[in-house]
Amino acid sequence: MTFETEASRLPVELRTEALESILVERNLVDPKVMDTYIKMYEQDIGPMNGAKVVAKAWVDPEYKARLLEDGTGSIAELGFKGPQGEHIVVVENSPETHHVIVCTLCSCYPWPVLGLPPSWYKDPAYRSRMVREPRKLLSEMGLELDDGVEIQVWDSSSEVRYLVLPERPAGTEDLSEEELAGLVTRDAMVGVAKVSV
Amino acid sequence: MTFETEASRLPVELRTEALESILVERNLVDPKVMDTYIKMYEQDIGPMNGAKVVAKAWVDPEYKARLLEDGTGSIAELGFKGPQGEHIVVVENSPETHHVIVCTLCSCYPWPVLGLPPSWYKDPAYRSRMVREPRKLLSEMGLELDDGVEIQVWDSSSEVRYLVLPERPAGTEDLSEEELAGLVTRDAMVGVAKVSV
Amino acid sequence: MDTIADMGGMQGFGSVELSPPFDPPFHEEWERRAFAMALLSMRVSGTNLDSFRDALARQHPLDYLIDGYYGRWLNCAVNLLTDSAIIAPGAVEARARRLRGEDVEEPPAPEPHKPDYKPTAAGSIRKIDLPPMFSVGDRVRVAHIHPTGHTRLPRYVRAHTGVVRAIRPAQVLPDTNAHFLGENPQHVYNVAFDSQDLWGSEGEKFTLYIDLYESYLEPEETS
Amino acid sequence: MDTIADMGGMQGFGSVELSPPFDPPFHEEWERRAFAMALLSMRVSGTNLDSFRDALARQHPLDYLIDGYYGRWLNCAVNLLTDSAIIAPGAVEARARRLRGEDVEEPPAPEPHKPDYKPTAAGSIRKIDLPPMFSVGDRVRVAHIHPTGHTRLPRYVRAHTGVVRAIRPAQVLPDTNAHFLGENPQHVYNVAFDSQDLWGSEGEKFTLYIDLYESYLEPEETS
Repeated sequence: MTFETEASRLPVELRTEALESILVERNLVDPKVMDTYIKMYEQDIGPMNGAKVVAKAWVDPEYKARLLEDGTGSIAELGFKGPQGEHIVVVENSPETHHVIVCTLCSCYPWPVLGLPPSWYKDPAYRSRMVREPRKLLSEMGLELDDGVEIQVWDSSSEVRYLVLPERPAGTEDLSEEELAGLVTRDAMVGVAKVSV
Repeated sequence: MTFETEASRLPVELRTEALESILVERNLVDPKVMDTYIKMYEQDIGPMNGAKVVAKAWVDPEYKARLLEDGTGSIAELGFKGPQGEHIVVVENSPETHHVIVCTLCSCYPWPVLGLPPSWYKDPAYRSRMVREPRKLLSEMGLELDDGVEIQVWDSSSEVRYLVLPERPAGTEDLSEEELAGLVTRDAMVGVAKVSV
Repeated sequence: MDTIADMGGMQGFGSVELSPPFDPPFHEEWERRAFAMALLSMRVSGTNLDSFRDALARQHPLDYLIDGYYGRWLNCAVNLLTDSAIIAPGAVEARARRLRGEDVEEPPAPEPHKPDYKPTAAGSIRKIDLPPMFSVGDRVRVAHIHPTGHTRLPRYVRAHTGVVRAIRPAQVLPDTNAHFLGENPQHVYNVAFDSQDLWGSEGEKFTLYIDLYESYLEPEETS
Repeated sequence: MDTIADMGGMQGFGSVELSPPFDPPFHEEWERRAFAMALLSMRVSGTNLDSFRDALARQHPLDYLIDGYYGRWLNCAVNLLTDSAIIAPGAVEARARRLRGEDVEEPPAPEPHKPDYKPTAAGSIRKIDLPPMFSVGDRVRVAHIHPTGHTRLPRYVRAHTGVVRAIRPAQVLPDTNAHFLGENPQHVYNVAFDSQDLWGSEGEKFTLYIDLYESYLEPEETS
């Protein structure tokens, strides 16, 4: 098959509608079940889950120790588990070491704590470059790391999923766990940003 | 840059027209020179050149020996030389050995003897598969080779260009050199077909 | 497989555009529908998550790139459903054309033939009795292989040597499970690579960690 | 570079459609114009054939695949002309929009800065005094490298061992010449590889011949 022109391609929206119309008409999928899945990942499962995990680790040293030892179990304590979270490993950023997560082969991502991945995580530029020139790419994405900081890149090639535990920013000593969770961003938990006040 | 939609792409025809309009308006290229190049490769340089080389090799054993020893020089004897023909190596098919030419990195091709490459030679499927599963690909392209035939694949990665000297078909003993040239196809000189009567 | 999906280290993709912090997971309605259908297509086609990733990777590279993430998922669902003969080849295109008013004939629904496959347990993690072949600290060489079928071994680590940093829970081997050739559960190792060993001494200095199935690894040659 | 242009062994591209025996070289008028302009763009931009191939390979993979062969040549010409500041970035798009009637502003023609480059002779073949490092029959190992710039060393032979079958005329090294870092002429070897060493013992059996520049090769390790 050669693609010398693009004019003959059917739009992806139309192909999607076509497949749904076939599957629903033959009772192979239930649109209500589809709606449930969609609602779950649009409303219930997202980076606010991971932010709660991070905030708890910041205020509770015992929880943090458990979290780094057994990510899956400690995250489940807060009620977060499910698809793409069978085994979650948490890696901790420090002034000396910066962790960042990628999936070069598809876009594996820790759904129970971060929801579905953002556009940039799925971008071929991110997938191809993060394992070859992370410092340059992070810089282009707005995160300048000191030359002395060691970068550790985690490629999610098996069913293990990764979550970055970002550094707690200075000046947050008086904030509650809930207020801290409000500071934690998705980007920081993937490792392409830091948490700031 | 992400390409989530194709709607915003400017058609390649229009971009081509745009570049020509800029370059001609600034006298950077001369449309008459462009026409000369186009005419040269549409009318003067093509597989009929290679066919003459092959036919001569079939009827003249001394020429054939020279051709296999010094492709470039022997081909130039017939007046064929120029871009993409700085050093041409001729490989000879036999009942035991079948040669086939590819360029995995772009679409390098021996222009002075074959002209510009056909669509299939430039097809990503041809470029990717010929160095991995040549027997299967040749079969899909209509050339079934006996299991005993050894396949030799030539990837054109330097400025060396290759031309296949196909087997002379049986039953052509009475044909003239010119008649023989009429039988020789482009596909046979790349190695994806045999010459037949 | 060596497909467009295996992008680690590939050059030419340009720069990444950051999305806003509260970027929603879906930007268009069809993306929602494609997402949910693709998830359900595994059950409908009688396949599994490894087949799903295989069906994602083996689409034509141009489809892979031009259709975007959820477009890829749609194409993946169509691959799985066609392979299990839940839908006929060309059925989606024919229906799409009818939806936009063209008078084309639709292929009849075929006789389904789902794979002869049943997982031994939910998920991908399994208990296995064999002890791990490698220990933390071992130097291991990644096999220089090109599986023709599905694999989770990216090209950029093949034929390189790294150090085992952790032993993960044993998991179903995607290479066989994707093709219903057995779960073949294996120990999985987190292996660290020196970036300059992977990409050359001119490149950036960092550590690359990746989880590799036991059959992808060999003991380092002692010379 | 490790780009989409390096396709040897990549899977997913489907089947090849044979064109008729007398298929013309061009199928549309724009292909003729793109072909001739791309050839001329080397002279206009003050570059060379190696820069040309580099400019072909480094376009976005989607552009590379969707625009077809002569579309790639057009994009390549635009890359070369933009790099030498013969045309401004975005000039072609702006002109294209004007041609179809949109009222967009065009960037002014920039001050050209062609590379500081002049070939020592026509073509790519050079005479060199140093004797070849390898002889016919030698076993050689292909370097396991990932040049960030242009190269004519495909990924699929890297880190493999082959046998020198012929010594070709010495040639300008594309890796440096493409970037105007010197012609660096080298001996070039035709090296034969066993297909099953390249792709695995399950694959087809054949011999792969490829011409490799001396600096891509190392003597086989003796262990």
